Amino acid sequence: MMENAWLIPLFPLLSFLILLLFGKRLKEASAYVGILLTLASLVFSILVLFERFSEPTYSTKFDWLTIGDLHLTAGFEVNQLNALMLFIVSLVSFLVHTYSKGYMNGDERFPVFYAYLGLFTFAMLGLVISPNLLQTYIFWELVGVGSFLLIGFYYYKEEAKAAAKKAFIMTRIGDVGLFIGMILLFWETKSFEYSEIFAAVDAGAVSGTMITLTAILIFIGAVGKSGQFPLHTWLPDAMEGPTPVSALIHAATMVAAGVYLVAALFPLFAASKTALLTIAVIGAFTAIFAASIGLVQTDIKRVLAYSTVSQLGYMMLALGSAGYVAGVFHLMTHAFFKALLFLAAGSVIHAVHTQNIEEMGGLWKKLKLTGPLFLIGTLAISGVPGLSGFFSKDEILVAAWEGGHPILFFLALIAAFMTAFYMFRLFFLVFTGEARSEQKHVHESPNNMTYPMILLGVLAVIAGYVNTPWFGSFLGDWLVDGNPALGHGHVEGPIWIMIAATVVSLAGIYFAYLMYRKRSIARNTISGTGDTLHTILLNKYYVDEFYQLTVVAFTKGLSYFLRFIDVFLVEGLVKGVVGIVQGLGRTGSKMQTGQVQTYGAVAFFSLALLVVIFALTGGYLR
Amino acid sequence: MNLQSTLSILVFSPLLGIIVLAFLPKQSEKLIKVVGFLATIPALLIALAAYLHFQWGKDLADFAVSKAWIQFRGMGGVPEPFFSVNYELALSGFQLVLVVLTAVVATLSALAAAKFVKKEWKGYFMLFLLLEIGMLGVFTAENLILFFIFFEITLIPTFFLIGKWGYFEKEKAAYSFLIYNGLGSAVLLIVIMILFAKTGTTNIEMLAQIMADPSAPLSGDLKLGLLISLLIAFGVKLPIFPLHSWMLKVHVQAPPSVVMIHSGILLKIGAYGLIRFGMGIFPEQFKTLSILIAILGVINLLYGAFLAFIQTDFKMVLAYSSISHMGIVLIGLAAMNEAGVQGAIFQVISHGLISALLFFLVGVLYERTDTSLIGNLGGIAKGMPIAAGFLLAGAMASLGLPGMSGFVSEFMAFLGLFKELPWIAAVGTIGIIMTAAYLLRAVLGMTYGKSHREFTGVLDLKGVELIPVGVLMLLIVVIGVFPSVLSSPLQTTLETIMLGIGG
Amino acid sequence: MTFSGEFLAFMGLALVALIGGVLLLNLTKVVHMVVALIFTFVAIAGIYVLLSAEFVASVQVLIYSGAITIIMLFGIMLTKHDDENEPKTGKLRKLLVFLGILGFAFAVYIGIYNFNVEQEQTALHENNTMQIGKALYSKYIIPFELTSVLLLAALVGSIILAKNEKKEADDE
Amino acid sequence: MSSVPASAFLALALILFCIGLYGALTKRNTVIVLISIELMLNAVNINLVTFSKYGIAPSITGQVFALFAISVAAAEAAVGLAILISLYRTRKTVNIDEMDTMKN
Repeated sequence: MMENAWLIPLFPLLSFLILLLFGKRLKEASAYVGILLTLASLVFSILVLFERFSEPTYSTKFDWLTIGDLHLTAGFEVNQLNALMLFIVSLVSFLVHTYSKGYMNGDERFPVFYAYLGLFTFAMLGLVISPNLLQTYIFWELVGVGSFLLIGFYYYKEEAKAAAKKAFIMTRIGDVGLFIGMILLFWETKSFEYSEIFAAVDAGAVSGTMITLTAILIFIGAVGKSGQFPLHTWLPDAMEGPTPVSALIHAATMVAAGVYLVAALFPLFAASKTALLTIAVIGAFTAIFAASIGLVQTDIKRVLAYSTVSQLGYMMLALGSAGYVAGVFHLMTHAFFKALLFLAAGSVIHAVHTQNIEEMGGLWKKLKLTGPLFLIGTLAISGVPGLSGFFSKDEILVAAWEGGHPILFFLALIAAFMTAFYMFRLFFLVFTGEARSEQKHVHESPNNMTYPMILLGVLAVIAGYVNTPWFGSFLGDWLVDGNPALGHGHVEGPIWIMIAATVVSLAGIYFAYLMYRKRSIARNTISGTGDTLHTILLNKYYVDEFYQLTVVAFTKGLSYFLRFIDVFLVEGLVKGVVGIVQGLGRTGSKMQTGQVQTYGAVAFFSLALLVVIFALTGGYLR
Repeated sequence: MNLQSTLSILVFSPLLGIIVLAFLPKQSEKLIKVVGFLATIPALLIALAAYLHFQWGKDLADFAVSKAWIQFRGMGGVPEPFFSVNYELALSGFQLVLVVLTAVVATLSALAAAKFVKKEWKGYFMLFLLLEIGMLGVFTAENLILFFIFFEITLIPTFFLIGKWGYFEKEKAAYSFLIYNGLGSAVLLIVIMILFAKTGTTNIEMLAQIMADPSAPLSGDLKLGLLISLLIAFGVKLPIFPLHSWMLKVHVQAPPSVVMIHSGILLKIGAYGLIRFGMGIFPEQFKTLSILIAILGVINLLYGAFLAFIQTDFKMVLAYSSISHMGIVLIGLAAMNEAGVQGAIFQVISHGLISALLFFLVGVLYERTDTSLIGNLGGIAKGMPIAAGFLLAGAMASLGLPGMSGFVSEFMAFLGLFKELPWIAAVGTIGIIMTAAYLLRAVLGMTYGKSHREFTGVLDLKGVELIPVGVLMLLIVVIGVFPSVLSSPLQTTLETIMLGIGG
Repeated sequence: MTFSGEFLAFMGLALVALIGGVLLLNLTKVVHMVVALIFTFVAIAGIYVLLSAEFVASVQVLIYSGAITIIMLFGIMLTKHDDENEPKTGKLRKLLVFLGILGFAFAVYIGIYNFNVEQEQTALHENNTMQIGKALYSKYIIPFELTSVLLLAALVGSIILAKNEKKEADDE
Repeated sequence: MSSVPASAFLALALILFCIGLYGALTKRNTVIVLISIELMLNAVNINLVTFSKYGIAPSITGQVFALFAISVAAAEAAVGLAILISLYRTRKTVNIDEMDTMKN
């Protein structure tokens, strides 16, 4: 089965092509094309995953591009991480395909939506089976385009347009880091192949500085894609896209690609302490930074978006603390519960036609299915014991503690508290209390929207049990099997960490309960010291404005300056040339008196001059 | 099988069209268009056949032809008794891909011309076919003087095509085209003549051999001077900052079908010349200048990108984008290694296809909406989704999206330069970001967002118009996904160049 | 260099020719100029005789001294020549031309200064006219015929040019 | 045998040619310009005839060519005068510097 793994990405590509060419004629039927082909991918992925449990890594390659003596190859590889990612991506993608059939129903560009989904899924699946950096980069960019197209799906909305543009450019900034890192690494190791790069790093063929440099450059790519500080601002804006897209791309798959990249190149990062520390610091900072913004946002999807950024920071923190398993594990569980949360949020939006949580409330009774599912997701992300998020988060905290930087550990703990708090703030505001605005025709979503949510809900609960301190760490052992560079499968941390995590998350929930349900604490207690803090948080620390004032303004300024040069200097040069030519022409035309004699005289004089020169020099020019 | 006459037939096949057109009455619009289009087909077929010939593993040297043409007695101090200029055409892998590109773009441009040209079709197509002869000749000539003759043949028809069938300021654009290129080719002529006088031959390969010989009658300084002259001559064509301003005017004022040719192929003559003559004949001196060329390349790349960022006219954006993309060619050349040079060549081909596509689309847009100002357009994705889709796809190709040709070239050029001059290359990568920024700003500004005015009567691409965009897009994607279709013919050329460099 | 008869003859003829030429340049009346030129032409005919080209010499006398000079005189008489004074402008041009001619003459003189080929015995003076006739009617028959065509064309052309004007005048 | 060197004839021809040239380029009267041209042609004829006697390969050809030149000169003089007269009829002048139709 594994030798046919290359087919997995091709199904969605086929879907993309079919829908692109015949979408107009297929109309509503295009959904089935997309769903069926993604299902095929899913089935293949499951088969591959199960086969990978028992068999060793499979990889193959062929020459893609020849440059003199250099042969760049393309191919695919099914190792543990890839197989797991294949499964996650194709599963979420399949569910989102199904969900969208209901959510996007009636949109006039329905087939286009499915085509884009197909393109994105293709790129994402291609990304996770790439055996080399170049191929990774190729799909990395394609994923970006898929995301760009889907964010800008409502192309007629100015916000969507701006968000799409922002997403593309911000991630591209990161991509350039990856690009440079990749090329530098290539010239150091003479190969793009992961295996050869690791071998070279292992053999000490690459200098320490170079490892750190390339690792950090590649990490910049991951920062861009995974919305880490300081390139995080595009991700919340990306919520302008349709909600299923947010679930697929901006929660479960693409943004996790950054984490995946770091995980896939983990042996490289592991070779540099500096790089690891950088990742950990950025991750921890992003986690708490984004969580704090998430505390005050009022748009349901934006809260989830900041939560995503924060959780991705968690994963980075785990990887940076050498907790390879913890990072990947959290990546998996997060994919499930965050996708669930987004789909549920989509369901809510579908019902009430607003995204502002201040206008919601009391939906628990009206949305009998969405409510509990959302609660499951909220509990999972908050790290309540028993659900998947608890185990993975615990793993990360352990890794952070073992990583030897207590500050990072405490930051993570605070972020966990905030996560629990803002998630339950969201839950209480949306589902409990009284409706704060008039809501007509609130109804539960159709089946093809709820079934995917139910499945994800189940996974959000049970997915954690594949790797727990209680029932064995199957996933972790499997992931690091045969690859000592990745660290231990499971690290037994002190028990108090688990207790602390639980206490922190429960505390967060309790605070939220007091503040938003019982209202026994005034909502401005925390920010009671003044509105300043609240304003800062609401404006996301003014990062966007900061960029606008510095980077964008600088670029524009430079552009105008260059245009000044273009207009005055270069055009001046042109004018000068033109002036000289014209001057010559004028002089020439003055000599055109129309008198044959003058012409003759001039011609003769010149001839005589030439003859004299020749006579003096002795003939042919030497 | 004797293939010697193939190239001559290839180059001069459009002549048949010119002759037929000469006998057609001026008014029979349809017939003229059909003949004009059909006249480009033989060259296309022969070019494709030559490509297949190569892919079937046969030798391209079969095509080489050499006939004695002009000979005269040598004068003072030259070893050879005779100065000879031969009629020499040949086809290396590099030339082959350029010839195919030329034939394809020319055919598509003829198709576009049938759409965009509104008057005096007869004159247009005759000049156009003459231009095609020139372009094909430039890429197949194996002799500098023959090259120069064909080079001049491309100038004159272009001048008239711009000056007569262009937009409002067409005369101005045509004159600045002529003056700049005239000066450039004058410099080129001087270089050729000095080479000729010093060595007695203008055969490119023989010149390369003579230059490689340390006992050659040229001093290193003279060679350096000649190379700098070549850099100026082809720099005008490419164009290299600050010799670019003529090209902006041409891109804005010329009719779309001419811009397709101009941006797609004529600019590439500059790159071709630099690679073939600059690097092929003066490899050592090129190495001396490589840092300068790299810096020029980065300047081109960034300068074009930053200026494209604030343009209000989409044509101007594309024009500056061409400057920016030609910077990548320079970057690749400056690397002086296989990856870089191959990247430069890829960029030549890739940009030829992409800019032909984009300018065709701009032409369509302009025809439908009477404007190409980004501010006036907006939201056209609603009225013309297919055109908008292709526009977006073209922009993606242009900004170097993997899976399309632009990425492969950009990647290889940077791959090459990072090996040699990593710091300059690192500065250059800012260009990658800027390219994305300005292209998205322009394309999204036109296709996305709210429409500023109602383009209700605006029709989407349809019928014949789909052929050029479809074919170009297909080629772009094929090269992007299977770059070996392009890289395999180039390997021999690369080996030769690398041998010259000694790397 | 001996003062042989031939040399003396050459010197005399050359002197006459040059004086004629200089007078052509310096005389003020047009008719005088033409008359000065007749001397030159005749002197040149003498030079031809010295160069053993009797037939050419006779043709020279007939055509130049006779026909062309007469035509010129007719031309002068048929047109008005009221301003015989020197032109006021064109000093610069005169200087330029003078310098050019000096340079040219100098350059050519360098060329002919040492020109001296082995003088061979030639039989040009024996039956000169017959030799020319033979050459004209055998070797140069086509140029000869072409010349006749040219003369005819010139004849017709001059007539038409001179006549055309009258017609137009009539039309007016 | 001959006591007069070839270069003497050539020098004479050169001087006459220069005189003719000077006249042709500076004189204002068209008739004189025409005459000066005749003088130049004559100078050339002297050269031709000289070389027919003193050339590297002396032969009658030089003289034949001189004859051709004379006949062409005659034709030229005739046509030139015809043009001159027709011009004079329209312009009422023979001054060469007033004939500048080439300017426009």
